[in-house]
Amino acid sequence: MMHIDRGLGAGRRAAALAIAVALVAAPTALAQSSAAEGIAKYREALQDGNPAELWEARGEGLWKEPRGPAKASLEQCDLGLGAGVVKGAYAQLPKYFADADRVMDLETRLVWCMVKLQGTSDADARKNPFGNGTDRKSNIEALVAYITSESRGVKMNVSLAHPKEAQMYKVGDKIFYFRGGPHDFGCVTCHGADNQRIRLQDLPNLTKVEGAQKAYTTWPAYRVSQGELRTFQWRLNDCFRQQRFPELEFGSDASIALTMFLAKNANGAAFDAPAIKR
Amino acid sequence: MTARRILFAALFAAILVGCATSPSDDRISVDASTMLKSSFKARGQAGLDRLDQDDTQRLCSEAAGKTPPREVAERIEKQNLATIQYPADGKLVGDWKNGEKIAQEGRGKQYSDDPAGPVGGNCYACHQLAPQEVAYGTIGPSLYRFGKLRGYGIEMQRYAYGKIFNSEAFAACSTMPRFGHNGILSEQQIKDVTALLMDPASPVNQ
Amino acid sequence: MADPMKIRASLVGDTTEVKVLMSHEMETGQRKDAQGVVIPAWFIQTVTVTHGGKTVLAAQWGPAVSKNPFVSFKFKGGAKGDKVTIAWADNRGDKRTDEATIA
Amino acid sequence: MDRKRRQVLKSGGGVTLLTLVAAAGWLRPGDAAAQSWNKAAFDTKSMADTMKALGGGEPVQSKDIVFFQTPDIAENGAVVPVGIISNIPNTESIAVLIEKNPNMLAAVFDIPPGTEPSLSTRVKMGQSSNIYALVKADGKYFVAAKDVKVTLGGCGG
Repeated sequence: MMHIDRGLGAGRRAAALAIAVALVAAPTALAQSSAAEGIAKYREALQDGNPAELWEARGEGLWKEPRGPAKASLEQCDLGLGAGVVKGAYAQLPKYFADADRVMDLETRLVWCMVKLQGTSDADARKNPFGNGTDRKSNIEALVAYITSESRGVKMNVSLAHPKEAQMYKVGDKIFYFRGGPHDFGCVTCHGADNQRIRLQDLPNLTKVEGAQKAYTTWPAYRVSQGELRTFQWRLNDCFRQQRFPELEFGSDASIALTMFLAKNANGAAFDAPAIKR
Repeated sequence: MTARRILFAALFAAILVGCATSPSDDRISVDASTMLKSSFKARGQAGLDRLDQDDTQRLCSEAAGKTPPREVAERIEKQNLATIQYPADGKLVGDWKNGEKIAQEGRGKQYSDDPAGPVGGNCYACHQLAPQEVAYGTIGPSLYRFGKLRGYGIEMQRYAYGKIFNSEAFAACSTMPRFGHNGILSEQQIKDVTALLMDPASPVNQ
Repeated sequence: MADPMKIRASLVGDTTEVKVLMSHEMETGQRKDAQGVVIPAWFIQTVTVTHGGKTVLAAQWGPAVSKNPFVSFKFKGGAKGDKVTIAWADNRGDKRTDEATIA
Repeated sequence: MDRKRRQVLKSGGGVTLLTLVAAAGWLRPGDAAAQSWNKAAFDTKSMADTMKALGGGEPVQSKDIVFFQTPDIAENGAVVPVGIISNIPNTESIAVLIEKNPNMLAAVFDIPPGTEPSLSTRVKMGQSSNIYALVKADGKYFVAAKDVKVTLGGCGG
C-alpha cells in the first residue's frame, strides 16, 4: 500500500501564496479536456521511460549468470521453442511440456528450469514470486520482465492442440465464472461487460476477444502505485485478494488455467509488454 | 497386426482423444472445483471454506455471466427473499453521514484486511451516489437522487433496505454482494446506507 | 549494492539525447510501515552527467523525485562512440557510476 | 553574479529564499566531483515565505518557461511526469518545486553551456497542487506554474 504524503501539506495553503500562484499559473487545459482525456495524456507521458527496463536488465543478467548449487545458467532452459530460445517464447505460453507432463505458464516453467538446471530446491525457487522494495527483490519478476520483453511485437499464438492444453482452457473458462466468498464475487463480476469501471479505473471485458487482447498483452507491467514490476501471476493473485477469496498459490493449476483461458483469447494480438500502469 | 486390430486400435484411440478433448460440462465443473481447492491457501481471515458455494453461487456460476433460465431465477429470488431480516425496531433509515462513510470504505473481508478493522460497503466502487464524489464506478446503476426520484415512502425504504441486505432476492445473479445475508455489514450499517439513499437530507437526494 | 542504471544516449543531428533510469527506493521519510514505524528517508541527493571530462548536467534532488527516477535531457557536442558517464550519490553514502556509448 | 545574489538575499531576508536561491546558484559545472547537497534548501517548507521574501517581482513570472509532457491530471501522485523548457537566454539552472508537498523543493538541475535548457523527470505529489518551474538565467530568477490534479482512484484495498 502506498502512503504517499497525502494530506500532509493540506494545512499550508497560505493566502499570500494563493495570490502569487493565481498570477503565475498558466491557464490550465483542464477546463477544456475531460478527465478521461487528461488521464490518457498522463498515461502517454509515462511511456517515455518505463522503469520496467531496470527489471529487464536485471533479468537478463540472472538468465545468463551461472547460479544455484549446479552453478548453471538458465540459458539451456526450454521455454517451449527449444532450449535457450527466448525470442517470442512468451507469446505461445502457457503450453504443455512433455518433460514435466504438465501445462505450464512462464513462471512455473522458470521454477522448473531453476530446479532441473540449477539444482535449486522447488521451495527456494518459488519462495519470492512478488518483490517488495530493495530488500526483497524477486528474481522471478526480473526474469519474467526480460523474457516477456523478448516477445514485444510478436503475435499471441497459444495452442490448444494437446488434450491437456484444451482441458486447461476449459477449466480456466469455468473458473472465470466461478462466484464465491462473502461477496459472491468472481472474475466475471468486474470483467464480464463492456465499458464498465470500478471507481475511475476502466475494466476490460475479458469475455470478448478485444478485451482479452488488450489486457493480456499489457502484462507484466511496472505498477506506478507500487514502484514494482508485476507479473500476470501477481495480477491474478491480487484480483482474488480483492474478490475476498483465500490466497491464490503461485504457479497453482488454477492460476495456469486462468492464464491459459486469457492468453488463448488474446491470440492474434501483438504482445506489448512490459507496460507501465497506474 | 491384422487390419481389424488396427481399425480397432484406431477406434479406441479416437475414443480416448474424444474423451480427453470433450468431457461433459458437468465434468469440467467438477474439475474446476477440485482444481480451485488445491490452488488456494487459507490466509488471514480468508479460509478455504470461502470456496464452498451455496446454492445461489453455484447456480449463478453455471449461468456463466448470463441471466439464468426463468425457473432457476425464480428459485434463487425466492430462496434469498426468505433470508431478509428487517430490523426488530421497525426503523429502516439511519444516519446518512455514516452511510456516506460506509459507501466510501473499500476495506473489509480481504485477507489483507485487519479482521478487527473497518468493513465498508464500497458502494462508490460500482455506483454513482452523492454528486460530490466524482470517482464512482459504473458496474451498478447510478443511485443519484434515489429517493427523490422514487419517493421516500415505507415501501421504498423496505426495498432499499432489502436490496442491500440481499440483492439476489430482487434480481437473480446480480453482481451486487448480499451485504446482510453474508454478514458483511451490520444491521446499523445497512440502516445508515439506506439513509444515504432515502433520507431527503442526504446529498444523494439534492 | 544498487542495480546498474539503464542509460540511452543517442545522437540526433548535432544533439545527444540522454535518457536514464535509476534503480532507487527514493523513500521520503514520511511513510510508515505496517507497525506504524516511520521508514527512514533514503534518496539520491546528487547526480552528475559527464561527457569528455566536462559536466553536461548536474542535479540535486530531494525525496520528492519519484521512485526509480527517470531523467531525459539533451546536450551538444557528442559524437557516436563517445562515452557518457552518470554518477549518483544518496543520503546513506551509497554511490553508483555507469556509462553508456552514444549511438 | 555574487553581488546580485547578495542583493536578492538582503532585500528578501527570508531564510527560505536564501536557501532556495543558493541551491539554484551553487551548482557549477566543473565542481561536480565535490558536489554537495544543500540541506537547507530541501528543508524549505513554505512557499508563502519564499514568495514574500522574493517580493519586488523576484522571481519574474515568465511565459518563456514552458511545461511539456506534464499532465493536467495525474492518475497517481507517486509518479507525475514533468518536462520543462526554458526559452530564456543564458539559462543556468532549472528547479522543480511542488507547492503543497511537505518539502517544496523537489529537484535542481544545473544547465552548463552546451546543454539544452530542457529536461524531463518525474516527481511525487501528495495532492493536487501547482508545480513551479524556477529558472535562473543571467543571475536572475524566473518562474512559471502549472496546476496538476492528482486523482487517487482504485478499489479500496
